[in-house]
Amino acid sequence: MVISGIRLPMMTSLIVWAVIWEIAGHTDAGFILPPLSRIIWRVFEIVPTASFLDALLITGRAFLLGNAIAIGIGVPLGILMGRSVIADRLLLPWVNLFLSAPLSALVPVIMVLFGLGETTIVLVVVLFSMWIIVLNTRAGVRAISPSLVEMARSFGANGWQAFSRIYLWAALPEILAGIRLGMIRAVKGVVIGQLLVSVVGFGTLFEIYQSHFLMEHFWALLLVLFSFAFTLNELLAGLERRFAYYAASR
Amino acid sequence: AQSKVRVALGDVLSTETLAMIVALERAKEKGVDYQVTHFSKEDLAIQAVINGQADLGIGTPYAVVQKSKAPLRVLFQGTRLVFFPVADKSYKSWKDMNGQPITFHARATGTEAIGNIIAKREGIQFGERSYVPGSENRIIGMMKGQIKATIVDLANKNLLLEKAGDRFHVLPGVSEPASDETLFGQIEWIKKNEKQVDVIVTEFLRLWQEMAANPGIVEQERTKRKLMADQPKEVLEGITKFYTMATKEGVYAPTGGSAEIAKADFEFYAEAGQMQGPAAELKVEDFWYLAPLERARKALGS
Amino acid sequence: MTPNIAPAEPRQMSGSAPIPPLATRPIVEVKSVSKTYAGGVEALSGISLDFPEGRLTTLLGPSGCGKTTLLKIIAGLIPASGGQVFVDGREVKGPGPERAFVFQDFALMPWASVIRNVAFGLELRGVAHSEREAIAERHIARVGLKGFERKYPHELSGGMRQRVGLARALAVDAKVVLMDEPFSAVDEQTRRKFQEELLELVANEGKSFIFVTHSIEEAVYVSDRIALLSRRPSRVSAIIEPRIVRGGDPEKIRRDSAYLDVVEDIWQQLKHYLD
Amino acid sequence: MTPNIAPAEPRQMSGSAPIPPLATRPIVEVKSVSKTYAGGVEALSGISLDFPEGRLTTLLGPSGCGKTTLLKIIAGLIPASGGQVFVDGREVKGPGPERAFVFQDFALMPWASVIRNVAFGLELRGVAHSEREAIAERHIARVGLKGFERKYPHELSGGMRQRVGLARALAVDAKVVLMDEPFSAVDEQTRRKFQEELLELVANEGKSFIFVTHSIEEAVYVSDRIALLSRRPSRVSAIIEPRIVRGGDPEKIRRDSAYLDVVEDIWQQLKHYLD
Amino acid sequence: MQISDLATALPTRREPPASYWRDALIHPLVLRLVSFAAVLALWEYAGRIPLSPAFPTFLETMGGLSAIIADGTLYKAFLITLHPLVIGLAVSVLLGVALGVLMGLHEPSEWLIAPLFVIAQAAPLAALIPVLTFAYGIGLTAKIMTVCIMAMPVIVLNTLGAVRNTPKSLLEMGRSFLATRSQSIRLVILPAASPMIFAGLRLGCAAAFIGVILAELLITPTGIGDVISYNQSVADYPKMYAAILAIIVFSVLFIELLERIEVTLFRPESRA
Ligand SMILES: Nc1ncnc2c1ncn2[C@@H]1O[C@H](COP(=O)(O)OP(=O)(O)OP(=O)(O)O)[C@@H](O)[C@H]1O
Ligand SMILES: Nc1ncnc2c1ncn2[C@@H]1O[C@H](COP(=O)(O)OP(=O)(O)OP(=O)(O)O)[C@@H](O)[C@H]1O
Ligand SMILES: [Mg+2]
Ligand SMILES: [Mg+2]
Repeated sequence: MVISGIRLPMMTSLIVWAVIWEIAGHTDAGFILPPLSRIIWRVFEIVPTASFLDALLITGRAFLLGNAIAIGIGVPLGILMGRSVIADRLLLPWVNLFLSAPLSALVPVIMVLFGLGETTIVLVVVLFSMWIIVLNTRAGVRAISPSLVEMARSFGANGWQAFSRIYLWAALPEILAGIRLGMIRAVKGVVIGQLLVSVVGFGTLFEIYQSHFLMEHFWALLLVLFSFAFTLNELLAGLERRFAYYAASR
Repeated sequence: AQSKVRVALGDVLSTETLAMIVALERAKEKGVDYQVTHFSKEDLAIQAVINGQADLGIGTPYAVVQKSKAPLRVLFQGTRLVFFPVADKSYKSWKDMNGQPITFHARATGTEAIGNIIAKREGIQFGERSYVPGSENRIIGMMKGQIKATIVDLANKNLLLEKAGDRFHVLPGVSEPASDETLFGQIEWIKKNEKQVDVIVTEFLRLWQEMAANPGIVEQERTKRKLMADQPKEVLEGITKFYTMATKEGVYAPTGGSAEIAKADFEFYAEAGQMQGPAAELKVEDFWYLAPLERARKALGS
Repeated sequence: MTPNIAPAEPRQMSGSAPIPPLATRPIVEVKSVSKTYAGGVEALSGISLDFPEGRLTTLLGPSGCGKTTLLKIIAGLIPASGGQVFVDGREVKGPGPERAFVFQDFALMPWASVIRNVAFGLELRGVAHSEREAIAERHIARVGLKGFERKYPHELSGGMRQRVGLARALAVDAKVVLMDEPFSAVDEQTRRKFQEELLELVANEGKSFIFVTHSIEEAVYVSDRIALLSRRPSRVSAIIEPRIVRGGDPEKIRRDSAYLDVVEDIWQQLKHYLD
Repeated sequence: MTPNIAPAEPRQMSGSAPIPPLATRPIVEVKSVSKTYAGGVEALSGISLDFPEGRLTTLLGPSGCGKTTLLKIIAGLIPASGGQVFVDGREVKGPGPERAFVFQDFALMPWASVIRNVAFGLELRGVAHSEREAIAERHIARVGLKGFERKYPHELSGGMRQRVGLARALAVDAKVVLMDEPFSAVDEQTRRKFQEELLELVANEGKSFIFVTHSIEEAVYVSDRIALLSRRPSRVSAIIEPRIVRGGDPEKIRRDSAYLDVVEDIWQQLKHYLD
Repeated sequence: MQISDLATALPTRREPPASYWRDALIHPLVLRLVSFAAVLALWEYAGRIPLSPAFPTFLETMGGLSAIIADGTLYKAFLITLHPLVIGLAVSVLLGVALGVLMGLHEPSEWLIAPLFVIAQAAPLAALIPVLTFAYGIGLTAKIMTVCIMAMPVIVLNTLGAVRNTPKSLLEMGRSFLATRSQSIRLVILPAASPMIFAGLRLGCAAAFIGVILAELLITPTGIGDVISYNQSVADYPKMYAAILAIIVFSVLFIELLERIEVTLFRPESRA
């Protein structure tokens, strides 16, 4: 927005919201929504504690592992689906199904099958993030200009060369977007998983704060998680933008 | 080297479950190492033991044992169902509750069992039953006017009366509380690991007896072992207060269980509709394995 | 039907000095090639055509008549449904190092710099990094892009991009250069300049060019031989050899009445294809 | 620099029968218009130009010189940074019913049928449904699309889509039709056909046309007057009036040496803008 | 902010028919059947190994499904689940599209409001559910709110992006034919934006289903959530899986239906 000739960056309006929050926190709503200042104070209290760091470690590890698996499977699968009609028709219904299905309903199943603990969380991460990566990679591969592929072939490229020099690069913007969207979904998935399982990582903390009505702690934890998700999103989006220059010109 | 005993706990590490952890810690000092897995629900803890993912569990496996014929046996009565029916003051007595809606924790759980027994005793029928897990959620519901009557645990009963004592009161509950959380395991595993089981049961019994004399012991042990150390001081400050109250109300019974207690449990759960009766025909040895507890009593000289 | 001008007796532009006959040896021979696409579209039906060595031959025809199809069959990018193609006496089974393709939409890799794009054909052949960069640099300079080696395609104008595509095709030093409407995506002024440059290349490189366009003027202006294709399913409806005396003032040529005759002749033939 | 051909003394094609002078009354007057875009790009600097009524005037110039910008300023779609535009004597403050625009990319609404697209201008004016459909149908038939009324844009070829865009502009019966490179997205054969149709429209409709192209031949062939724009920031570098005798054989005209003279003359001037 | 790429998450609609000779063999319907049969067979096999005592076979699950259908449990559960879902979705759609359009057309409101949704889009909002329970208690309101917070961000941001991405030449076309502001919103911007708005709606719908299940598993077990958690607690796994399967299939069909509605109502050209 432009105010008297000065362009205000988009996110500056968050300051306004922070002020509103602070004021609301000092009213009756303060029981549920404590003032921001006190919540931020709590953030510094919570973060160094062992149980927070523990939760961070467990969650972070599961998150990284899960995403690595999702990317490792999702990208090749997406490329395969983008190139082979048969694979596409066999797999696409499932990818779409998992993409739009309420996966939260599946968390109890995974819990029952794989117990609680990291395996479950890793699986939840994979389940939430993989499908969008597959679908985006597939879209990226399909968007590749046929003449680029023909160009490589006309210079005698073999299958591997076409894959590593053309497909992977040409689909990179979509793949990156898929990874970003997948990671964001995974963050949500992990939180859903931990809320439902409530005893892994941040789930424990949520449960304790909730059962003791410690709203400031609760919000502090939320704030940390939200900022993490947002930062992650922005970082990945930044990476994406570095490749965006050619997304339009393929 | 002994492998760790895997314990499945149907709750997070919190004030209520602290005593059990302290007992396990003490057992560890006696050479029985353990590893706790927390579950969000008791059912899951039971399942983990059935599936062999855990050796010992903490929960109420009666219904599952009867239903699925899983070879689980109870070793120790950890807590008892000390719950308090709370209701809007417009319900003066249980008679007023006839046909009225009531809220329980979840289907086929302790709170509903209590409700069933009371209904039978008072000769009334509840109206619509709804379920809200977590006592804290139920008292929020009460304060928001969404729940008129429910059954909550000690801490939340106190909280409710403190915050809205003008609107709500406690109705008479059941006198002889049944087992809530018990220590149990697969009988095969128990028999194979008698020594470790003995140590653990002994430590549970020892702590429970000490608690009866001095509720502050839990907090002392916690400080010594730095358990829950980084939890908010608001939580920690409440520990001794909780145990003082809880032992007084009989949540943590110092006996640890017996055939009579088992029988009483059968009565209760059968009456509550969670076990198939008649209670008199249920055999204690199908549900309990009392040998370790008896040995523990002997060891502690009581 | 369209007046068929027999290939044996190609038309010549009148009034010019005697011109040596086109080199007789054909570098590319298309022998009754036909192509039916999967959907049942019959694009080519039994086309036979020779392309003289060292010259520029143009495929001209209405939109959708199968020019691109024929060019890709020659390139070995798609298989013919029938017939054979010989390049330099050997039958075409797939892409080969003696042919290079220049694409209508340039087909540059947007993530690679100009020099890497130009060196791509060599990279795929396993030529060492420093060597291929040296070759690429030479060809970049050749098409007038010196100084742009480290730029990326999106930083170049359409005309410059097509020069990169051309340099890439020249860098692999193929005998036959296949060009599919290479100038259709650049503006008219640039296009004219390209035409001059193309004529220069044909004169100096000793390569054979096969060129696709649907601009009649362009075809007449740059070609040594024009194959006029009929509507789909395509056959050769005429072979025309404009025989223009090069080297003069481009403007003069464009006003030469012989040049204009050929243009009009082709236009009359193509008119049939408009409804 | 480019030889400046003063607007006062427009060039004429020689050797033809005497042609009546262009209508003196200008329907559109552009008075020292300049435009600097927000980013600081100066697209136009003080352009003054008259557009004669009932004629077709072309804006011709190198790519990016500001032709579209000027056309949009005349259409009232973007404001000028300085100067004024008068249409029919009234100053332009925004779009008006006396002007209609034909877009290079057609700007058809993909969700609306041909007839609804054509009737859109009337729909916006609140003309009743049956009435506007009747008018639209007439114009659809006029551009040769009878029978396609209920089709959707994606079912049409590029040439047909542009006819829809043209019909839409004609349907609102504006005095001035503004066309931004309307034929650049269609193939050459169709383009030539369009040029003939355009000439017919100019002759019969009594409307004034402002036309943007960067094809020199096209400009010379269809225009009554050509304004040659210089490179950005744009000024008028010459005004040329080809004065072609219409109605003859198109092929003849394209070979007329006067026609070719004008083409070459413009070509020489534009050459400066190539590097 | 990345708005445009939200739409990439969409299933591609209407693939161009691939044209290979083996078309008959790989007819989409045939392949789809093959694909479903293969997965179900795999499920049946995994259930029979068994993978875990808690993992029923496909046939057992079907048995469970017919049982809960026969005794009316499923039907009642769906009615209960749909209640917050439908209300929440309706609120999200109306409010979300309105907010998105407002922000797309009015820059100051975008400046003020969009960042909230950008954050909400990235943040794991499910964690707010306990707070919602505090604020709204355990009733219907909390569940509706859950559905809203899950569904709204993607709807709002997609609508905003859609309005922003209206082709410039269409806008200019409207203006050149003297469209008033409201005409150009009604006749140009909204129709042009509708595919992407609907893309957002589909994503929002998927999120709403996640939200309502979560609400039923976390706030109070009612409807499908209750069938799932009750059968889990009494170890009746076939019924538990049947309920999960039912809600997943239902949500997928619901979203499919939404797409059909979109095509019939708003995209006449893709029917032609
Ligand atoms: N992969 C394909 N599958 C089916 N039909 C095809 C395919 N490629 C081209 N065609 C059809 O074959 C015919 C010839 O196509 P081609 O691209 O060779 O024409 P062209 O002469 O190059 O046209 P243009 O001048 O438009 O480039 C067209 O009718 C086209 O629709
Ligand atoms: N919205 C805008 N903001 C900033 N610069 C612009 C904008 N629109 C056009 N320009 C710049 O103004 C100059 C003139 O643009 P314009 O589109 O009028 O050129 P043109 O003569 O129509 O070119 P072309 O032949 O390529 O259509 C160009 O340099 C262009 O980059
Ligand atoms: Mg082609
Ligand atoms: Mg332009």
